[in-house]
Formats: sequence, C-alpha cells, structure tokens
Amino acid sequence: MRSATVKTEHANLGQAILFLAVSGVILAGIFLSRRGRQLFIRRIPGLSAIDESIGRATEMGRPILFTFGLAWIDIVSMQALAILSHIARLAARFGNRLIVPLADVPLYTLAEEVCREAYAAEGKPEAFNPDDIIFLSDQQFAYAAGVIGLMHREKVATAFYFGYFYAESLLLAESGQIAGAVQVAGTPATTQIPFFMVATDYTIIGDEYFAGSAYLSREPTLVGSLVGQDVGKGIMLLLIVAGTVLAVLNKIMPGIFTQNYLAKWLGG
Amino acid sequence: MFGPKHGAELWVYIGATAAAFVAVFAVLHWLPVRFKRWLVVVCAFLGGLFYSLEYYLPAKHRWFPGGENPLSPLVIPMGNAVAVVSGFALALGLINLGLVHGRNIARARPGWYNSVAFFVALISMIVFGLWQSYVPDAARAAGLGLSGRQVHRVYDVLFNGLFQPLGATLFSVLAFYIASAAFRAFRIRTAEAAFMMVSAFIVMLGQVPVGQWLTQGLPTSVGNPLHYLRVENAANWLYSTWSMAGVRAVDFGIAVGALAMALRVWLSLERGSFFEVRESKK
Amino acid sequence: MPYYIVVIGAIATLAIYSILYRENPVFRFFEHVFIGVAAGYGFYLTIDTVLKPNWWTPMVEEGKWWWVLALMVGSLFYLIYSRRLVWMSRLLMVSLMALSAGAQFKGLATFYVPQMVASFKPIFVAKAPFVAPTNLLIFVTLVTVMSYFFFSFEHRHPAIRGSAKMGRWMLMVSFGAIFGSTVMGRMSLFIDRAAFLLFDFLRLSPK
Amino acid sequence: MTGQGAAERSRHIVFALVWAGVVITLVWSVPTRMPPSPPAQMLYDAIEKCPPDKLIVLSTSWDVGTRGENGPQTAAIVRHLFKSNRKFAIFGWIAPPGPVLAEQIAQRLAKQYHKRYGVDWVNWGYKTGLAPMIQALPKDVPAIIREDLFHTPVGRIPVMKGVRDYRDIAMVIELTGTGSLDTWIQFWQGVYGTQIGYACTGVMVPEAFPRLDAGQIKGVLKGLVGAAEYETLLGVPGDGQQRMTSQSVVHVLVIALILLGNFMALRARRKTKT
Repeated sequence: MRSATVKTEHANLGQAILFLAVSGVILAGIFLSRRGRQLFIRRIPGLSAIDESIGRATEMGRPILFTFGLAWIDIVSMQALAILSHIARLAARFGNRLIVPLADVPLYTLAEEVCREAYAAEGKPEAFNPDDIIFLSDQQFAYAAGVIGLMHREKVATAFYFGYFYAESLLLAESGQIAGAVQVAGTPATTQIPFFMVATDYTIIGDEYFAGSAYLSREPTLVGSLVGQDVGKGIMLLLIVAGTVLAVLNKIMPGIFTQNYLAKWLGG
Repeated sequence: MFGPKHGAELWVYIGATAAAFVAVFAVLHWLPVRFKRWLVVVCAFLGGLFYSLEYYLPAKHRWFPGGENPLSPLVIPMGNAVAVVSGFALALGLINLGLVHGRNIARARPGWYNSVAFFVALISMIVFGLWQSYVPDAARAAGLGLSGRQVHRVYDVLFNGLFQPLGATLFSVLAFYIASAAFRAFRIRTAEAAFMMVSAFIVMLGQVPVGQWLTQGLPTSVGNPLHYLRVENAANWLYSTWSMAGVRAVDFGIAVGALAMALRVWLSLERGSFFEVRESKK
Repeated sequence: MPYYIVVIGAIATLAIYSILYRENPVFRFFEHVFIGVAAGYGFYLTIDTVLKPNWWTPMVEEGKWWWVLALMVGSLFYLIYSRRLVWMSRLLMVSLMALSAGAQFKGLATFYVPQMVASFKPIFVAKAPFVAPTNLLIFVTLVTVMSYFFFSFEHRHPAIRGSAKMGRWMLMVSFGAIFGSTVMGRMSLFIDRAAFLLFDFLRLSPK
Repeated sequence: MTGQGAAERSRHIVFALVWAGVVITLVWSVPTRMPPSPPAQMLYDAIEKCPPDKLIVLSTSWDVGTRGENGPQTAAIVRHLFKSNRKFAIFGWIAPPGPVLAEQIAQRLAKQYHKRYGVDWVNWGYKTGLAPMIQALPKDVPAIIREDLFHTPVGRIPVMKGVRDYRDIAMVIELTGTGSLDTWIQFWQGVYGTQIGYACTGVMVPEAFPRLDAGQIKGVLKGLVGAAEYETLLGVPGDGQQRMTSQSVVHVLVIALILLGNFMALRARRKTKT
C-alpha cells in the first residue's frame, strides 16, 4: 500500500542502479558494434514498407507527405527526423516531391535543415524546394485542417506519419485514405496505434518506432544501441518476473518473506 | 553588481549584456570548425546532465555546498527559460506562413483569395487579441470609435465564433471517420483481428445502456463469479487489467527505446546530419 | 453567448462538415481562416502567457536584466536563414534536445519504475478465486507482449515464437479496448456539436 | 474509377447514418440511468473522504474541443462538491479557456445550491508555466496563483484563507482531454502523496488504468459515460444521462458497420472465387 507521507523528490539507490544498468548495456551494445562486432536485427515489416511506398509515389508521379504530428523538439521527434532524413534522400534520388507540414516552429527549422542536407547529399541541392517544408499551425485542429486540405489538393500518393500524434491521427489517416494515398505510420503514442492500424496500410508499433533509424540505416552505432536496448528490456522483464515470484512467496510464506523486497528496493 | 537594476541603469545593463553576448558569439564564429563541433558536443552533454543530475543526486549530502542539492532550485527557472526561449521562435512560423501566402497573392495563384482570408484572420486575431488584453480602453482614446467593449466583441467573434467552433467541429469529424474506417477496414482475416474486434465490441457495448440491457439477467453481486459476464463488468475488467497490461508492456519497450535515443543525443553518438558542423562555404 | 456568435459558429461548423461530402471551396476558405485565426491566437497566446509574464515582467518591471539573454539565445533560431551562422542555431537546438534527453533519464525512474513495481502481483493466491487468474493474465500479457518487441534475434525457437505470437494477440485485445473506448469519446463530441446546431442554433428543444 | 465511386458512395451512406442516428435521438430522448462502475465509485468515495476544511482543486484542462465529454463531467463533479459542502478551486494550466468554461458551469449550479463565489469556491483562472509551475505550486500556492480569474488578489478571497501549500489541498481532480495527468503524478502524488482524481475523455481511459492500478490516481470518470454514472451516484440526471440514448445508437451503429463490412467483403470474395 502507498503511504501518504512525503516521498523523496530524488532517486533512491535502486532506481539509480536500474538506470545505470540499462544505460550501461545500451552503451556497451553501441561500443561493441562500433568495434566491428556484427549484430543482427530481425525483419520489421512496417519499416520495410517505407522504401516500397516511396517507389509507388515515383511510379504515380505524385507527391509524398511526411508529418510529425504535434511533436516538438524532443527525443520522439529526433527519431522522426532520422527517418525523415532517409525518406528525403530517397525522394531526392527518385525525383519525388516531398511535402512536410509541421506544427512546431523550432522543429520546422530542423526539418528544413534535414531535407536540405538530404537533397545535397544526393547531389541535387537545386531540387530542394523550401516552400514544401511548411509550418502550418501549432494549434492541433488548425494543423489537422491544413494537412487534410494539403492531402486532397496535392493528391498525395504516399503519406508517412512519424512523430507524436494525438486525436488528429485518424483525421489525417482517414483523409489520406480518402485521397488515395498509401500510408505508413509509427508513433510511441500507444493510444493512437489502433487508429493507424485501421486506417493506414502499415503500422509500426511501440518501440519498433525507436528501432526505425537502426533498421533503415544499419549504422553500427544504431544497431548496437538496438541490441543493447534488447538487453535492457530483458533486465526489466527479469525484474518483473523476480518481483512476481517474490509477491507469490510473500503470499505463500509470509513468515519468511515478510515483504516484497524488490518493490521496496525500487521505492514503490 | 548582479542584483536587479532599475531605471536607466537597467537599460544600460540590458544593452551591455546583449552586446557581450554578440561579442562572445563573434569570437566563437572565428574559431576553427573543429572547435565549433566540440562546442556542440559540450552543449549536448551539459544540457543532458541538468535534469538527470538534479534527480539522481540526493536531496542532501555533506559534499554539496550548503548541504543541499545545488541544482534543485534551478529546475523551475530553467523550465521558464526554455519556455521563453522557445517563445521567441514564434515569428519564425509567421514568417514562413506569410511568405507562402504572400507569394500566392502576389502571383495571383488559383485560390489566392483564400490566402487573403488567411491574412485577414491572422492580423485581426493578433490585433484584437492583444488589444482586448492590454489596452482595453485605448481604442476610444485613439479616436477609432471603438470602445473597449466593442473590441471585446470583435475578439469574441474571432474566438468564440470562429476559432473554437472550427476546432471542435474538426475534432468531431472523427466520429464520422471512425464509423467509415470501421466499415471499410476492420476486417477479420486473422485470429489477431478477431481478438481486436471482440475486445472492441465488448468495450463499446459495456459503455452504453443498450449493451447493459443485453446482459441484465446476470447476477450483480460481486460474490458471484458470473457477474463478470455482465457486459459492463467485462468491459471494465478488460480495460483495467488486460488492456492495461498490454499498454504497459508496450510502454516499457518505448521507455528503453527513448532512453537509448536520449543517451545517443546526450553523448553525441547519433549519426544525424543536423547537429554536425561543417566547413562553411564562405 | 449572443445569438450572432452562435450563427457565425454554426456557419463555421457546417463549413467544416462539408468535407464529409468532398473537398470543396467553402471548406478550403474556412480552412485558411482557421489557420489564420489559429496562428494569430498562437502568437497572442505566446505573448500573453509566456513572454509577458515570464520575460518582460521579470526583466523590465523587476529589473532582472539578465533575462535579456533569453532574447539573445532565442534569436539564434533566426540564424537558420544564414548559411554562415547556421551553426549557432544548431547550438540552441542541440541544447533543447539534450534537455529533453535529460528529462527522459529522470522519467525512467519517476514514471516507469512505479509501474514496474505495480506489476509485481501474486499470481497464486489461495482465497479469492478470480483475483489470481486476473493477475496471471496480467503477468502473461506483460511477458508475452514484451517478448514480441525483441529485435536482435530471429524468432525461431518455438518458445519465443509462441510467446511473441501470443504477445501480438494480447496486444490486439488492448488495441481493441482502446478503439472501443475512443468510439465513445468521438461520438460524444459529435453529439455535442449536434446539440449545438439543434438546440443553440435552430433553437429546438428536446422532446 | 467505379471502385472509387462505390467507395465514395458507401462512405456517404455511413456518414448520413451517423447524422441521422444522433439528430433523431437527441431531439427525442429520455435520460438513461447508468449503474456506476468501480472507478467512478472510487472517485465519489475519495471526494466523500476529503476533510471538508481543505480545498479540492479542479484542474480543467479542456476546451470546447472536448466539451462533449469534459463538460458534463465537470458539471457532475461540481454538483457533488456543492452538495457535500466541499470547498474547491477551479484552475487551468493547459487550456486557457478551461477555467472560463468551468466557471460558467459552476455559476449555473451555484444558484441551485445557494453557494457564493469566493466563499464556497474560487476560480484561480489559467496560469502559465506548465509543468515547472505545477512543480512549484505545492510549495507556495498563494505566491503562484496571486490573483483569481477576476483579478482579485487571493488574500482578499475568504475561501483562500489558510491555504498555503500542498497540506491545505485535499485532492486534485484533473479533468482533461489530453495527456496532462502525469505532471500531477510526477510532481504532487509522487512527491507529497496528494490524492489525484481523474476525469478524462474516452480515448485517455486505457492509459488511466495503469495509473489507477499503481495507486497513482484515486478514481476515474470515463468520458460521457463517466459523467452519466456520476449523475447516478448523485441521484440527479444531467447532460450525461440525457445524451446516453444517442450514444447507445451510435455504438450499435459502429458495431453493425463492422459486421456489415465484413459480411460484404466475404460475399465479394466468394463472388470472385466462383
């Protein structure tokens, strides 16, 4: 049971150790991989669909749309930028028009950077049109209205949704569907996943989202990090199993196991 | 020296600080690219350290100056500072919007009148918003024939007549899209999809009287295990246990994924081109 | 609310609903008005709720001159338009990003650890017949769903393959519940808009 | 092209059905009594257990966008607080219009229960600063709030007498259509153990249960149904129960559409086979 007493605003030892352990295995994965250790990633179907979907837009000669949802500058949009960078390079290579409507001004500046760099890296800096990176609105539904309008008017062939989405997820995805676009979506906003699953063609679930850049680029740092993440999740899983066993022992043999030591150690 | 200042002295301090800031960046600008790269790495490291050190260091320790966590009092000012700094980006968005729509009008592109509507809406919202907030009675004094009340009324039209209903209505379009998506795409081709559908049905029925009417014959007492079959109880149970566990499991994965991303940003291990500093073409 | 505002609101409402038929000039017009009003509102709100109380007041009225640094740092955003000075804006972006990274480190402990601890539930209890199966189900869901999200090896071994597959099923139950509960929410929003049109605009009353 | 046209036609039919279902049932409706679910009951009990001399904070993080759900919820909770003579403060930190819309509801109900502004409740208005402000608030409430919605300094408001820090606040109820709950958990419940109540839109509900299970929140109102359930607990029908018929009809409609969609797909597949 939870007491109503004042709890510390700072980490206890258990939390600190858990943080260091999970961070440690991720960093270990990164350094092993950078040293040249070959690491494996299994197939993630939604992510494989990204390249195919760009191909479709090329065939149809119609634009690609990429949206971050309402994401602002943070860890979530950082990952989305990495995926945008990949998509922008392919778009530059195949001569697709890429439209990126945004809802956050600082992020807008970064997205423009990323696209400009991507076109330059493909040797086509002149093909980059800064007018296609559009700040629409930082108000949720004004942003959604703008994207809906864009999808219909520009006859988008492919739409990508990577970032943080709220209620606008289905508004955008269903409009894209009505406009006839093939759609790929991924977001750590778990409550929006079912709507993307229903309305888009490929959905990236949960932390497949954070696996995205590793999967697409096969950069050793990112692949190593992904393997380290697996070990980190393994640690959390083991803790859950251990905590459950202790909870059972506490019920069966309350004389010996007077409390759930693990729960206490983690400051629950 | 560093305390608050007032009157003319304040403006001297403000001017001097701004000048010093420009001077520092001017000096930095002439440093070699190698150094600028290093500066970016240091900024990332220090920025990432702030909230984490504050939290993972204990509240009190004898090693701290004065025995208290030195970062804790800075948490709130830091939050304010970030909000203010981000706030200064506001004109950037307007510049972009203004350029796009301005060009539409200048080149008389099809639908240019929509861009005019955009400007009218934008400018009147800014003007009347700030006006009703800061100069409630200045209007009459300025001889424009608009009293504070009338300014308020114009703002009311913009906010309660346009902004709010437009947003609420667009939001409610979801009701229709959910129905059309359900009809078009909710296909039961696999066991997975069947699981999703059954669970969705139970929850949808459990929330409304008509669903509860379906299982009204079943016992209501908590002691009887059959009461779990009442659709509202089944829906609640589905929500609070099964669905909760699934969401939680996904979130644990996301936590570790986000942690990894955060580590890579913090230690500048991320490949991304966007933070790299290159030789600038002069 | 005066009736003329209700009428304007009703026109705006119907204009947005016209997208249900198809994209059309009326929708397009109101879309632009909406973006304009929203951008203006965002601008006004930033000044009124951020810059005025948290920057201007402390700096000018309370004499805290060092707040001018916030303006200087914020102006670095605008350097993205300069090829030569763009690196300075990167300094700002990377700092913002890193602050959010630091918050993530903290979030692991403050947010996820309590949830982990809450998952430590006894899966065998002698007395209450239904609690233990529920706890067992929670436990199985947690373990199988988490196992689905392991990326670094092929899911070949029957144990992991079975677990991952079951995890996906469990996940679909969650997603179904989310879908179902959202239907309720979205429908209530439309009911509210319909009530506005019927009772406020057309001035009907429920029979 | 004909496929496209058929898809458009069926979409239009679906939209028309939703329109018809809601409009008809709104005009001809009867309030439906909803039996309260455990999370609603928990919230009710938690409020009942609050000491009457302490303040309850209603954090109204909603605007007209989610008024369909949060409005009836706010009305039901305000009614409970008036009925049980609890003092409360309306407050906003996410959505600027929230406290204004909630104030309209409170003013309307106050007449019924003969309550007076300033004595029985206060409206702190919308305050800026987001999470850092919420973090600072428990340490010194009057310093952060300073004045109410009507620009009266808090020192001159009777109900604010003796309200200094988190110890004078019995409970915080977050009424929201967005992910604003965790800030309270992180900075209030997690640090001081303050009780948190939650009333959210339907979509936020699945995320609420892990928090409820972990004891981080004390109860949940689930969207419009939550409001209807709460109205049952109070024994007074309101908008929640009034709109339940429409809600029933559209839920059944969505289920029927899913089944119909599957049936038609099955038939189409059979046809192509033969």
